[in-house]
Amino acid sequence: MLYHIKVLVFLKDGVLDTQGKAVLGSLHRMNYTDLKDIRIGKYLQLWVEASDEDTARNRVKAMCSDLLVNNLIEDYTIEVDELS
Amino acid sequence: MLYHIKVLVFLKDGVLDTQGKAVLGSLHRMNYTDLKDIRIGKYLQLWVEASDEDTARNRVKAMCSDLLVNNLIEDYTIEVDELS
Amino acid sequence: MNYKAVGLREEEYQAIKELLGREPNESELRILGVMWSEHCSYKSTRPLLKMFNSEGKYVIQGPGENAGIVDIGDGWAAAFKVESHNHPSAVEPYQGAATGVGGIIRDILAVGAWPTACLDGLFFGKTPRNSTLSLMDGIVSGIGGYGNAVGVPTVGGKTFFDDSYEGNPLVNAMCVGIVSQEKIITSKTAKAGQLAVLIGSRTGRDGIAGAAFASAELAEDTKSSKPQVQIGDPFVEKLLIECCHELLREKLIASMQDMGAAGITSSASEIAAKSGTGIYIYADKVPTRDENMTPWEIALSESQERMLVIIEPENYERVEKCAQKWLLECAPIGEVTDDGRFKIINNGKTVVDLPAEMVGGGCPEIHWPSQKPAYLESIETERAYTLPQDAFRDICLSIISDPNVKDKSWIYEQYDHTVQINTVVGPGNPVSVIRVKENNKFLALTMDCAPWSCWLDPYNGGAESFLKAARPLWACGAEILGMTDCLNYPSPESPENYWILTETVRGLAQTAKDMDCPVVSGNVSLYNESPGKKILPSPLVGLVGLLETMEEFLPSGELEEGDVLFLVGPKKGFLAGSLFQRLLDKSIQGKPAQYTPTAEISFKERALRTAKDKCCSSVRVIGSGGLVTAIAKECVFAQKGASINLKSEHLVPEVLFGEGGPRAIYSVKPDKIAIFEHIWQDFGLLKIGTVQKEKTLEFLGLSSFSLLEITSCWRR
Amino acid sequence: MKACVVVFPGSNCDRDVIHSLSTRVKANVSALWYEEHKLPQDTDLVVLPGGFSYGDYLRCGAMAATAPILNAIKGYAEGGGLVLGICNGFQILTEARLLPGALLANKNLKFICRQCAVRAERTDTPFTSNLQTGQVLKMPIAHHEGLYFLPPNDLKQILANKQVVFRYCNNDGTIDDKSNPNGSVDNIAGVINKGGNVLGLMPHPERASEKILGSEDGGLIWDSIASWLKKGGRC
Ligand SMILES: Nc1ncnc2c1ncn2[C@@H]1O[C@H](COP(=O)(O)OP(=O)(O)O)[C@@H](O)[C@H]1O
Ligand SMILES: [Mg+2]
Repeated sequence: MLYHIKVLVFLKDGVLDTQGKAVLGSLHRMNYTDLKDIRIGKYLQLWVEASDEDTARNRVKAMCSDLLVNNLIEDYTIEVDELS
Repeated sequence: MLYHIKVLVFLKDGVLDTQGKAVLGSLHRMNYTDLKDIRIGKYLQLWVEASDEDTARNRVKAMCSDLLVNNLIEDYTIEVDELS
Repeated sequence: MNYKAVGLREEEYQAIKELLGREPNESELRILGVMWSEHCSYKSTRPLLKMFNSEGKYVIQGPGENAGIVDIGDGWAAAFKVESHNHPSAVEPYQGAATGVGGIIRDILAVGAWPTACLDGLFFGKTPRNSTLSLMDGIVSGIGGYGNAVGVPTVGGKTFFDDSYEGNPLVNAMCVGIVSQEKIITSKTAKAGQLAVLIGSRTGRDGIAGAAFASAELAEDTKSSKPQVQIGDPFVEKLLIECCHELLREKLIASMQDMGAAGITSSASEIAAKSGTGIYIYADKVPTRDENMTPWEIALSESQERMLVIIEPENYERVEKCAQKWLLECAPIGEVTDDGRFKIINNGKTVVDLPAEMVGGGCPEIHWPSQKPAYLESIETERAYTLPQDAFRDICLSIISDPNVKDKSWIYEQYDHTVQINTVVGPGNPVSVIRVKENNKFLALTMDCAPWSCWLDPYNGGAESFLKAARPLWACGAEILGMTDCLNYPSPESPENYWILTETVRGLAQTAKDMDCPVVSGNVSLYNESPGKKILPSPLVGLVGLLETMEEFLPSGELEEGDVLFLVGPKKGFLAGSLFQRLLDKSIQGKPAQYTPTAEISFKERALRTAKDKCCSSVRVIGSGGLVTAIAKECVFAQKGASINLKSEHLVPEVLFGEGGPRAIYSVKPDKIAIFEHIWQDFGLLKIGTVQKEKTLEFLGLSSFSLLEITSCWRR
Repeated sequence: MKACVVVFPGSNCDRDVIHSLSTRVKANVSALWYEEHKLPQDTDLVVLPGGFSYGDYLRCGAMAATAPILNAIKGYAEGGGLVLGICNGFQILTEARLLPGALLANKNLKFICRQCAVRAERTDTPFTSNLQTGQVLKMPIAHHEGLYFLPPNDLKQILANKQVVFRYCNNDGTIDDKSNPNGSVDNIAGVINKGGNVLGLMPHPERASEKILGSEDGGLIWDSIASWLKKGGRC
């Protein structure tokens, strides 16, 4: 079965978001003052072959901790769609 | 009202995802051969003050076209959560 | 709160109580715990650092300030310093290395200089394990990621591979800045009544007690013991440089400090202690990023990209306007007083009240027990080596492809080394040269270290560490102005380690002094060890030399067809600790190069004359891998062949692969041989061959290599 | 020649360009702050320098492209004024849609700083008027996002319009994969707008305008602009 898995990676609380800070400043300069805050993270889409959803999810978790996510400064959430 | 808005930015079809390709290669080398493909995009979280959800959504759309997304190479989706 | 929990020793706690005449409160204890850590107080090494001579005719400012400063003529000066970021880089390679670069650049900025060039000293494990590779990758990208964005070129460095650095990588960053002598800023010039202003980023919970962390051995599970990782923002650093220089041009700065280890506490207390004043910090006025930070967290946070600027109160509005222009936070967070106290006041309540002197300078020195290690007795003699004729080829190629010798362009091509358009000789060469636009002179820079020599023979290894960095400068024709160093060692608490530390520093200090080179700045990093593994003694030396014009510069890697190749210096080098020995034997034994002051001084004088007399096309000092490697590198860079014809008595490993001592190869123009021989007579001079058109490097009687073969071994 | 060099927060080649223009062609060069709304009168050339405007966060050049001065530059360009974007400046011009395409991360995903060779594909532009067609220039590159990309149909268009001004090449001028440092489509190193007055390029001419820096080839671009202006050229 092919699963489509979305991983949202974001900075842990308290970790300086250098990008977000600069973008917030620019948007404010462009008069988007209704924007109160912005945080910038990563959006990963994975297509994984697995026997069932749980396996797919666990494989992606392993990939996250092995490579995709730096657990010193980042956290993530996973969402799984079944495809075929 | 404060709205929490998630924007997922991803590369358009046909745009080379160099980073995704490199990560795919690394994960394959690490024996994650069940991973068929991976695409890397951006996950933006915005907190916007607005009178209602539609306004919030439209403001974020404007920010996307003014700055956050380059429509030559990127597409995006929006999701809105009401906060308070 | 127990004193042990903040890393203080019993006697230190007693000293605190005595100095204060009372028990410190919790905030005070936390602050003293950080400020009296090894990283901030140099308590183990202060007695050793006294061995360094810091005086000389070019010295404008020696150790003690943010950077050392030397005279480069015409009213201009060069400020420079090297600093370690070893522990943070072991935990989070990219950010650790990046913030290391950011920190040293702010040190240069703090003396009022414009950051002009960086160099980086990297020490990695040698076996290409995945963990080492990703660590290397992260560290190199971090250095580039930061330096490139800030716009300071990284023009050179040193990379050393040995498995003792596996898990204990070293990241030493050096920065050189240019400053007008009249405009040097010091931390001694604050006066009561002036305002302390914080400019830069907001303060968060980053790296709180990071300095204390850097003063301990890495625990098994480094990740759990680490403080919140500091994230570097090179964009803000660039704005900070521009903003501070604008304030300097407008003469608004009375005194300045960068915020490095221990943040506001160290920068504020240092200014007060050095200026002989007091300073009050109002914690509630510090712009914070995180909610509910306690006063001691604010005082100790190591959030990056912040400067403490001391100004006249009436200038505040102008300062604030300038900060706003550069998109920076700006807040008046304190005032300079005349009572000698370092106070932290939060919402009107005094939470810390200590003598300013005591915070930075009060920690008693520790005199660790010292004992000559037993291993030194058993390794004095080495086995005799004969040249294995049939293996000569393989040995040469293995040495040339050893990571210590191999091309480092995969590292330095990730660094912007041409921004600021001053890089005349960039990375890849034994010395890097930058132009000083301000006075049309040139600075020649090197960085080096001899860890294996230090391990085999600490005193002479310390000497060799200096000389490895110095000889290429002399050979290129530069006069050395001053030195900075980073002493990277394992725990000083082992008597053997402490003995080695002492002896290497003694060798280093004596040599620098003999060679007329003042030590103007430096840094110490101890506790570079993890369970079961400690680093080799690694005193990294960074040197700054002056060239009046590029006319006097003798390059490397510029062989000309028809040139005659000469070896100068002792015919034999040393095999102890050499790459040859490390390749052939599992055990490293014997005596490495023995420091001979007269020979080095003689080498220096002759080398400088050789460059001035323009009788050569190229020079290369013999380093790692010995004579064969030096010749091979010359050929690869020049893309020229050479025919080497040595007498059979010279076809021995000591001549071909020996390292250390004042030895160099010169490529002499055929019509200038007489001049050259005159300069080097009575020093040791041997004609070894000629440069040829054919793209082969042949060692007559041994073997021949095509240039292509050597190049492909050497390149990655 | 009266030139101005725009300074954005995070620009770091502004001083280099000023130094290079004023020493090589004795231009009267001033720095122009990004918050300004108009250009100085009688400006002959606007340069967007290299660097990391806004830290190169989000996308290189994206935030700078929204700066007030860009409106003035757009108007200036529409009137035929000469605009040159170098490295980050090139990225800014594409983000501002003054030039086609986008600059993506280098193929090897690493920052690359090294001497490069580029071939002049056109000599009928103000920026290349002193060059010979096919002439090879040596200039350093220093970027992390230099892979020039545009969708296939747009690529056809700019090729048909002859908008490619520089291509990465070998020292002898041949163009192949080996000489492409960053994976740019078609080895493209520099493109010009349809009007022929707005040029963007990744290599740094200001870093190759003095003998002491190892190449003077970049100076030929400054020379070209100066002589084109002297001849009273218009776009
Ligand atoms: N970490 C580094 N950063 C920048 N440049 C480096 C680094 N390591 C080595 N280099 C450069 O690579 C070149 C080769 O260094 P090295 O192997 O010590 O050989 P050499 O004996 O020729 O100096 C030198 O120019 C040095 O400046
Ligand atoms: Mg070296």
